[in-house]
This record gives sequence, structure tokens and C-alpha cells, in this order.
Amino acid sequence: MADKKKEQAMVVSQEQIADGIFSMWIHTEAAQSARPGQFISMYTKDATKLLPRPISICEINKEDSRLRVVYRVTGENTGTEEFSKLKTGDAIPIIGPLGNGFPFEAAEGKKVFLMGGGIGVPPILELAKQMKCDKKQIVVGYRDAQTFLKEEFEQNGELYISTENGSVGTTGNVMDAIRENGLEADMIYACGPTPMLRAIKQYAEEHKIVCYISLEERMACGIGACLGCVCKTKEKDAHSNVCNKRICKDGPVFLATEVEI
Amino acid sequence: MADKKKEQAMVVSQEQIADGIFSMWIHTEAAQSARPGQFISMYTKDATKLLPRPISICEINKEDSRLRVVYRVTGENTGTEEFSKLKTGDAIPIIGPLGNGFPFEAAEGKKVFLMGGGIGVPPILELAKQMKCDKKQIVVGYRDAQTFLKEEFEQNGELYISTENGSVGTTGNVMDAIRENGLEADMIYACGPTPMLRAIKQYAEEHKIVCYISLEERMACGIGACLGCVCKTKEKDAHSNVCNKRICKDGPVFLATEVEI
Amino acid sequence: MNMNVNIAGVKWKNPVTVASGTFGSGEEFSEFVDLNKLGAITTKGVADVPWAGNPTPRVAEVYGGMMNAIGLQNPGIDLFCERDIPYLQKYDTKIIVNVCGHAPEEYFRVVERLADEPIDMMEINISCPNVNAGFLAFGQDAKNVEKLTADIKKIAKQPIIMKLTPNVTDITEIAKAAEAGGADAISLINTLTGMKIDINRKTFALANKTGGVSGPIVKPVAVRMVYQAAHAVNIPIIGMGGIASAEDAIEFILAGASAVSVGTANFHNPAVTMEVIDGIEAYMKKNGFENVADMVGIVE
Amino acid sequence: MNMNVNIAGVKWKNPVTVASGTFGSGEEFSEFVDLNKLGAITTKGVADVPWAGNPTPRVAEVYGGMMNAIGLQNPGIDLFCERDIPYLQKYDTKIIVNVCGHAPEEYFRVVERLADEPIDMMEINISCPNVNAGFLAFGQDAKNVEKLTADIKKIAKQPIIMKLTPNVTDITEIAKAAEAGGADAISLINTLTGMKIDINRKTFALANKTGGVSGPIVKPVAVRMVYQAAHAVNIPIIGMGGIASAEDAIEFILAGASAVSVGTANFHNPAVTMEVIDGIEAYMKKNGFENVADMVGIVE
Ligand SMILES: Cc1cc2nc3c(=O)[nH]c(=O)nc-3n(C[C@H](O)[C@H](O)[C@H](O)COP(=O)(O)OP(=O)(O)OC[C@H]3O[C@@H](n4cnc5c(N)ncnc54)[C@H](O)[C@@H]3O)c2cc1C
Ligand SMILES: Cc1cc2nc3c(=O)[nH]c(=O)nc-3n(C[C@H](O)[C@H](O)[C@H](O)COP(=O)(O)OP(=O)(O)OC[C@H]3O[C@@H](n4cnc5c(N)ncnc54)[C@H](O)[C@@H]3O)c2cc1C
Ligand SMILES: Cc1cc2nc3c(=O)[nH]c(=O)nc-3n(C[C@H](O)[C@H](O)[C@H](O)COP(=O)(O)O)c2cc1C
Ligand SMILES: Cc1cc2nc3c(=O)[nH]c(=O)nc-3n(C[C@H](O)[C@H](O)[C@H](O)COP(=O)(O)O)c2cc1C
Ligand code: FES
Ligand code: FES
Repeated sequence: MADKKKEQAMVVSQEQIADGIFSMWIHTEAAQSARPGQFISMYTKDATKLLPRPISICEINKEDSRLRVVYRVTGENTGTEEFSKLKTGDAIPIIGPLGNGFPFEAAEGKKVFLMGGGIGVPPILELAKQMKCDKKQIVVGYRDAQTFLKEEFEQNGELYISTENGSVGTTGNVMDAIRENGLEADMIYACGPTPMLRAIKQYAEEHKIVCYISLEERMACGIGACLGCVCKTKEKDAHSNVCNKRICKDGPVFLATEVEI
Repeated sequence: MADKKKEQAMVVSQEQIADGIFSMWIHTEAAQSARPGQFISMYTKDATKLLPRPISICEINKEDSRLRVVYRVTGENTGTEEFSKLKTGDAIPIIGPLGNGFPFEAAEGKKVFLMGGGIGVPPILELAKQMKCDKKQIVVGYRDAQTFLKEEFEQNGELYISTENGSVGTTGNVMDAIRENGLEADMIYACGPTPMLRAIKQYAEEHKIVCYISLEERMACGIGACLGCVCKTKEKDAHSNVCNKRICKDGPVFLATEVEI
Repeated sequence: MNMNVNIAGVKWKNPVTVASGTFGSGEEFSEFVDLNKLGAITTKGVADVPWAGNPTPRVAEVYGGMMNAIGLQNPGIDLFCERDIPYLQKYDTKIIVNVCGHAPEEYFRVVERLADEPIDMMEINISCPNVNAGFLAFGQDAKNVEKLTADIKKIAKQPIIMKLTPNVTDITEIAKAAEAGGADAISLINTLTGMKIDINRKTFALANKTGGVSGPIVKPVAVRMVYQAAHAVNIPIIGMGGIASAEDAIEFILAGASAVSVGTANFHNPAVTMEVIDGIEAYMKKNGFENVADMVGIVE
Repeated sequence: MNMNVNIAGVKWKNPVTVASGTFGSGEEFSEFVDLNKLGAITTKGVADVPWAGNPTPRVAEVYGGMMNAIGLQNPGIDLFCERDIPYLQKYDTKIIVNVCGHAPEEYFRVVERLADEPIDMMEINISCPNVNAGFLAFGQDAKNVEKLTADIKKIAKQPIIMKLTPNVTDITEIAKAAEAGGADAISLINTLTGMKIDINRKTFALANKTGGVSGPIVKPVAVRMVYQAAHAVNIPIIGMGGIASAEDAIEFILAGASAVSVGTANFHNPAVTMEVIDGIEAYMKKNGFENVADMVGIVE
């Protein structure tokens, strides 16, 4: 009780891995209990920016108590821009790990799609690393040739890439990549923009396969208290007593069939 | 027209010269036109602190375009605390020089008191350096033995010190120092806390001598526009058309006889 | 050092509670805060039946604060009594249940249902600007406030705190109406109604268009209103609006608040309430106050 | 790119002016700003006779903003006409004179005196919370506002902008009253009434106890009120409250302001108005707007 806290994590290293995309390793106690698909709340030091920035865990290194996050700088004077300027040894206030994470254990013995799009790609990496399954097909979509994390993915499964401008892999989106390569699966884990998740959800329904998707919403508390970050659910939720679940606490990962997106 | 601006001055050096008292040299264009008794508006980089911190000019080095300021850190999380952490090479946004400054030319041929108390001591230094007069008697009051700027004063006039706790010079305040040393003058320039200025003003009236005092007030614009920083005047002021003068623009230095303090 | 305060006959161990809606039912924060240390826990608003709340985005960051238009999502009073009250009972702190409704009858049903529950106080939220958009809230009309307060007092068994909206011309008028209606205490401020537009997306930051502004940016208005209310009524005041440190809390107390609530700051630092409590004690020590109650309203 | 706006028949070269009281009579800022570049200059408030204003401290810094209780110090309309108007006439910008008074007759005298002066518009400040403390300002009562507007319109020769206070329950009611009285435009918001207590000195930060809050912290409330007013009236709106960048200004324009005023930000950066003007132009270029007027109120 009262054992969690906002901690000062320490930046171990930071590098830019694509236009506006940064990769940061931080030293934090949060690494000990972190699971793929969970996120951390990162706080800025700008006294005018009070809310957390939820960022997915991209890699976990328990031995050295480290987490990796990969994030996009969304604009000037943003919190993420501030993060991108942090250097080795700098402190960064965080809370985490938060959320439920991907139930990757369920994949055992299955043929799986691990799908990521845009800035939803990063959490797929640790998922791929920890997942034990029959056939690990990683299908990730990018805008262009800046296919960040590609090398890491190649080491952790069969990699299929789509790019919007066709510069690498399939031209189009991740669904196009599945079609073009004639891929099949009996389970899906996915993270990415809502239109992509919608398409995946529909695909899963058509193919009657279990599908987990990771959702995003604006957050204020990040710990389930403010009810800011809800998504609509098909059935009444036991906790909220209405058709809403909290993405930060009950998610961010949901069975595609239980949420309306 | 439109030739003045908020500029990024550069910190040349900074040192702590007494408990909570810092001395900073900055490189700035403002040095070219600065006069003793003028001040600069210093701005913090904390986006929640918007108003300027008016700080007197303590020394002017035109050749190297440098100004010295000596200031007190007033507490935790203050602007002055932020300033005290600046290092050589750091930028500091300022506007200046501002205000009228001491009319030190009027002292020629006179026996003068240059009086400073507490954090009103610093502007007296450049005044002492530039003043040409018959007898330059510097009378400065401190709380205790931390008699910052003492060496500099010794090089620029006859120095008399008072300390509240009696650790150096006369025990008591600057008026006590005058009495104890049997000093006399036919002109006074003073800067310090209001009770001290009141006593000096009364002394000047009793002795019928010309007295200039430098006042303080909370400021918002620092350039005469907001009417935040006024002091009461004896006569109606030509600009305001009421019995108010702006300390930032019409002052901070006033003839003691024209203001009510 | 005596940190106890007596709010309408209820003795809190210290003057610090949390602002409704920013602390869930308490459970969500129990991993970060020792709930036993709080003077009281104020729950999120609860209505007679479950409410689904507004569409998302429901929250947005603004310079120095945030905006919310949660729309009072809540599980309804039945599940609340079954689950949330028993949870809070495990802790040695006072329980304040925040009550909301669209209409007087809805409030009455909740107040009646709570009558025999083991809770210490009720806070009546008559000020949520996000419900019935387009209409002014109950709380912006003094006559409504007096009538609603009086009607609730008839059926309530616990002391009643009326929670006032700052979106009014004259807060003293509303505070007096609450007092005239028999309120045991008042709390203020609820959120200021605001709007944020995303100029790149050319749309509102919140699906609801407007939302309630909270956080440090509302403090000057909140302190002013607490001060004005304290000079208008003789019932205790629970002050809030932008409290993020002990210094902020003390400002409200000196202005006339008998107790304070910490809201949005919990999102920035989940353990902030503990720091506020310790900081008030440190200030008392430094300034020679024996009783926290001796500080209330001394700046006049 | 066409930055012109037409405010009640007066053509400004761009939609940016300064907020009354934050720019002196213009002269004080002339060393920092090329006054010719401003759409209009709004002067500090002027009354029929000189006013000495409030005791000091009159200004205080608060988190993300400031508070003032200047108390409308001004040199009186005679000296103003003699000195300040001729000064401003030298520049190629519109002149808006802000008018204040304790009572209707005082306003009338100023408006009459200005009738034949070479000024372009008048802004009537009915919202200063610092005068007649203890009483509500004129501007908080719709009936007063309509009557005062109508009476002023009878004698005014220049277009009249009524400047509204945000310290009201329903801004649309006041905006409609101004329109009904014949106002040619409205401007909002004036300052939010606030208070700051120095907990170490155990006293108020301002001698006047309360003061007007301004700066970035008021922006969400200001944008909301501009949006609401824009949907309530058909006269142009000059939006203000916390504008410190082009982005802020654009937010007000998208919400429904035909022009904007920059206030407190001038104290942080005297040249900010130039940056705001240039930034609006850059945004128009990037977003394909030919006329700044096409941006007004497009987020609905
Ligand atoms: C569970 C979850 C996991 C995420 N994981 C990643 C990740 O691994 N990498 C990554 O780059 N991004 C991720 N995001 C999105 C990321 O949170 C936002 O891009 C980021 O918060 C933007 O902050 P800012 O300081 O750049 O923008 P600002 O504009 O300064 O943000 C203002 C406010 O809006 C919130 N906000 C803005 N955009 C979003 C958004 N898209 N989603 C949620 N809140 C937002 C911010 O948190 C902040 O409170 C994730 C979001 C969620 C909900
Ligand atoms: C003309 C003039 C010259 C000055 N010269 C010096 C000097 O040489 N050295 C020095 O140490 N101090 C000087 N002061 C006082 C100095 O301005 C304040 O100590 C300083 O502004 C406090 O800022 P802060 O960030 O420490 O405090 P904060 O509490 O963070 O300040 C909050 C606000 O109050 C204002 N403020 C607080 N105290 C004062 C004060 N005493 N006078 C005016 N404004 C205040 C600040 O400027 C700021 O706007 C001078 C003041 C004036 C008016
Ligand atoms: C996310 C959120 C939800 C809120 N929900 C409620 C509520 O259910 N009932 C209520 O009376 N006030 C509610 N409030 C208002 C707060 O209790 C408080 O009055 C306000 O936020 C000002 O305090 P603060 O600035 O410390 O947050 C809510 C505020 C926030 C930020
Ligand atoms: C120091 C100061 C003086 C002001 N004086 C006046 C005034 O004389 N007349 C008036 O109508 N508004 C006055 N105001 C209000 C501003 O014009 C403006 O409405 C308000 O400050 C909000 O804008 P901002 O946040 O950009 O400052 C004054 C504001 C400040 C800060
Ligand atoms: S962010 Fe508060 S409940 Fe999810
Ligand atoms: S600080 Fe604005 S007039 Fe002096």
C-alpha cells in the first residue's frame, strides 16, 4: 500500500532513429514489473505542462533495470520535444508501469500476427521478443523508408513491412501487406492508429480469430481515477457500470470484440 | 524608433559574494548608454513567471560592453534564485538601461554623502566611481559582517560602514554612522529600504541640503506604460496630471523633496 | 501542533481532502497515497443511476492547467454503496460523498439512499458546467440553490456541503443562498468554464466543446471567491482551485477556508496530498501556530 | 494575403491591437514597436477628470499571469486630447480611445469631448473591477449595459466598442444587451477578479486586496466567452485575454473574434505584437487563407 510513486528515472541514452522519432533508454525501477503493451506516464519539467505523456514500453531490460521508449516529437514547444533534448544522466519523472499489457501468453502454439502502424509500432517490439508461438509474423506499417526498429524486428520474427509511399515492402497499409504476402494467422495483437485498428478488427471478425488491440486516448491521471480516457464497450463494464472502460487502467489492450472503435 | 528591444544578454561571470547575495557580470549592449542609478529588467526563463525583475546597475564597463548587477535571492522558486544558477555563457533576457539614474554631475564641487542600505547598496558603487566631487563620503549599512562590495567602495571614496549587529563599523544604521563619525555634507544620494530613505529625507530637510533618493516599487512593464509602479509626489506631476510619478520611467531617482515616502 | 479541524461537527484529523472527481473512489490512488493520512476523502460525483458521461476527448491540457468534460460518468448510487463505501470504510479517514444530478429529484434519491450509509458528509455538486449544456447549471441561480439546499436538508442525515460554481457574477449571493437554505458548509470553487481550440486541426480540443478549467491557473480567482464567501457566510468553507503545494493550501486557509481540497495536482503528482499536509505542519511550526484552526481567515 | 479587417466600418490594416492599459498611450512602447504596423492602438482608459488610482502595490505576479489594481489612474480627458491624441496621429494606425467613468455622466462627458477629435473608435470600459470596490461594476448587469450603450450611442460620433467583463454568470446576456443598446462592436475579456495572499507577510499582495487577473492563465475562459458571444450577437468582436503568440491570437479568431488585442504579453516582450502579426500571416499562408476575415469563427 502506498508503495508506488512518481519516480525520477534516469536517461541512459537517447538517439534519433528517424525524422522526429526518438529512442530513449531510461533507468527505472519500473522495469522490474513491466510487461509488453504497458506504458509509462512521462512528465515534462516545464511548469506549465502538468499532464503526463503516456508512452508505450518498447523494450524491457530487467537485468539492468532499464526500459526503452520510442516516441514521436509532435511539434514545437511540446512535452515530447522537451524529452528529445534530454541527455544521458538527466532525470525524467515517470510513473509506471501502467495499464494491462498484451496477454502474450495466450499466443502459445498459435500462428500470430503482431501488427503495428506508425507510432504504434514500438510496443510491438517487446511483445515480439517475449512471445512464444508457433509462427510469429510481424506486420508493421510506415509512412516511408524510415522503417525504424526494422533490424530489431528482423531478429524477433518474420517481418513484413508496408509503406504508404511504397518505398519499402508492400505499398499501402498493413492489411495490404497481409494480402500481398498471403499471410494467415489465428491470433492478432495490434497497436496503431484507429483506422488501422478498425480494419484489423473487421479482418479478425471475418476470419473469426482472437484479436487484441491497444487503444489511445487523452489522459489526465493515467491511473484510472479521472475517467478521462474511456472507450466505448459493447457490454456494460463491471467496474464503470456503463458501457465504458478506462484505457489507462482496464487497457490500453482490449479484445477487439469488447470495444467499439 | 523601435530601436530598443528585449535582448539576450550573456553571463560573463557570476559569484556569490555574501549569504544569498550574488554578483553577476553580463555582456550587453545596454552597457553603452547606462548611467549609475539606472536599472535593467531581468527576465526568468520559467514560463510561469512573466514579469521582469528590476535590478540596479552596480557597475558599468563600456569598453567591454558589460554591466554588473548585485542582487539578493529572495527565496525558493523565485526569479532571483533562477538567476543565481546561471553560468558563464548562459543567456539572460533583459531590457535596459531603464529609468533616469542619479544626476551625479550636480555633485561637482560638493561635499557628498553616498548612502546605501541592504540591497540598496549596489547602485552606489557605480555612482561613487563616476562622481566627481569635493568630498566623497560613502556611508553604507549592512545587517552583519557580510559587508559585500566593501573593497570596491574603499577604492572610490571615504568609506563608513554601519551594521545592525555591530560586527563592523558603527552599530546601528547609516544615520548612526553619520552621527558617530561627525560627518557633514551639502548633498546626498541614497538608495535603500524605505525607513532608511525616510530618515535620510528628514535629515536632508533639517540640514537644508539637496537629496536624491532611489525608490522601489512592484513593476509590470518597467517602461512607464502600466502605471503599476507609482509613488506619491508633493506637487501634481506634469505627465500624470495627478500627484503620482512612475518609478520605472520618471525615477527610480527622485529629489527627496518631490516625493512622499 | 493540532491539525484537527471541525467541519460542521465532523472532526477531520487534518484540513486536507481531495477534490471530487480527481481521486476516483480513493482506491485508484491507494497505491500512491496512504489514505489514512488524509483528513477526508471526497469521492467522485455519484448519481441515482449510472451515467455514461461525455464523448472523448474528455480532457485537454492547457497552459498551467487542464480542462475536463467528463460529463459526470458514474456507476450509480447502488453499486457505489455496495463497493466504494465499504472500500473507504477500511481507512481511518472521513468519507465525503459527492452527489450529482440533472434535476432535484435525482439529488433527493441519492441523498435518501445515502442516509443510512456509514459516510460522514455529503457534498452536493450543483455546479457541473458540463451537464445540460446550453442551460445554466442550478448553481448559478441563488433561488435554486436555496431551495435545493433546503429540500436536501430535509432528508439528509449527514452534514451537507454545497459545492459552488465560480461561473457567477456574485459568489457571495450564492454562498448566502446556500447558508439560508441550511447548508452545513460550502465548498468552492468548481471548475471555470473554458474552451480550447486546436488551430491546426481547426476543431475543439474537447468533444464537448467547452470544459471545466482547473489547476494552478484558477487559483487567483478561487482565493478571491473563498475570501469573499468567508466574509459573507458563517458556515465553514472548504477551499479549492489550483492547490498544488502547502503554500497554496495555506493561502486558502488564510483567506478563510477551514479546510482545503487538492484536485488537478493529484494528476501531476499522485502523492501531493501528503506533501501538502506535511507542509502545512511545517508552516505552523515556523509561524508559531498551535492550531490549524487559528490560521483560518486571519488575512482580512 | 489580405490582413485587412473591417470593424464596424473602420478598416484596420491587420486584426491586431493592444489591450487598453497595457500599452500606455502608445508613446511608451514606441521605442520597442513600430506603431505603424499595428492594426490599431487602444489607449489606456481616460476619464473626464484626472484620477490618481489606487495605492501601491498595484501589480503582482501570479503563476502564469499577473494581477493589477491600478485603479484607472489617468490624466483626464483634456490633457489626453491635447497631448496623447496628437502623438498617435503621427502614426498610420487606427486610434481607439478607451473610456472609463464611475457613473454614466462621467462617460458621457468623455464621449462628448471626444466627438470632434480625430480618433477612429471608442472602447467603453464598463468592466473595471477595481473601482467602487464592494459594488458590482456597471458591466455586470445587462439592463445597465443596454441603457449605457444606448445613451452613449446618442452622443457618440465614432463607432462604439463596449468592453465586457468576464466576471458574470452569462456573457451572452451582457453581449446581447450591448448589441441591443446599439454597440458597434464588443471587446472581451477584461480581467478576471482575483486575489493573492503573501503567506509569509500574512497580507494581500495588492493594497487593493483584489485585482484583475490577466495573462496566459485567463485564455481558456476568454476563448470560451468570445465563442459564446460570437454565437449570441451579430456585431464584430475584439477578442483578448492571455494572447502571447500568433497561435493564441488565431485561437480567438477561429472562435469568432474579428480582431484581437494583446495585453499583458507586452510586459514580457515589448515587441510581441509584431510577432503576432507576422505569425498570423504565416498561418494564413500555410493554411491557404486569402483573407484573415475568412478565418473568423470557422470553428463552430
Ligand atoms: C497508451 C498510450 C501509449 C502511447 N505510446 C506512444 C509511444 O510509444 N510513442 C509515441 O510517440 N506516442 C505514444 N502515444 C502518444 C503520446 O502519448 C502523445 O503523442 C504525446 O502524449 C504527445 O505529447 P506532446 O507533449 O508531444 O504533445 P502536446 O500537444 O504538448 O500534448 C498536450 C497534451 O495532450 C496529450 N496528447 C497529445 N497527443 C496525444 C495522443 N496522441 N494520445 C494521447 N495523449 C495525447 C499529451 O499527453 C498532453 O497531455 C501513446 C499514447 C497512449 C494513450
Ligand atoms: C528600481 C529597482 C532596483 C532594484 N535593484 C535591486 C538590486 O540591485 N538588487 C536586488 O537584489 N534587488 C533589487 N531590487 C529588488 C528586486 O527587484 C526584487 O528583489 C526582485 O524583483 C525579486 O524578484 P524574485 O524573483 O526574487 O521574487 P519573486 O517573489 O519571484 O517576485 C515576484 C514578483 O514581485 C516582484 N518583486 C518582488 N520583490 C520586489 C521588490 N522588492 N521590488 C520590486 N519588485 C519586487 C518581482 O519583480 C516579480 O515581479 C530593485 C527593485 C527596483 C524596483
Ligand atoms: C477530471 C475532473 C473531474 C471532476 N469531477 C468532479 C465531480 O465529479 N464533482 C465535482 O463536484 N467536481 C468535480 N471536479 C472539480 C474538482 O473537484 C475541483 O472543484 C476543481 O477541479 C478545482 O480544483 P483543482 O484546480 O485543484 O482541480 C472535477 C475536476 C476534474 C479536473
Ligand atoms: C496593468 C493593466 C491595466 C489595464 N487597464 C485597463 C484599462 O484602463 N481599461 C480597460 O478597459 N482594460 C484595462 N486592462 C485590461 C486589459 O485591457 C485586458 O482586457 C486584460 O488584461 C486581458 O488581456 P491580457 O490577458 O492580454 O492582458 C488592464 C490590464 C492590465 C494588465
Ligand atoms: S487517464 Fe484518468 S482514468 Fe484514464
Ligand atoms: S512598471 Fe509599468 S509604469 Fe512602471
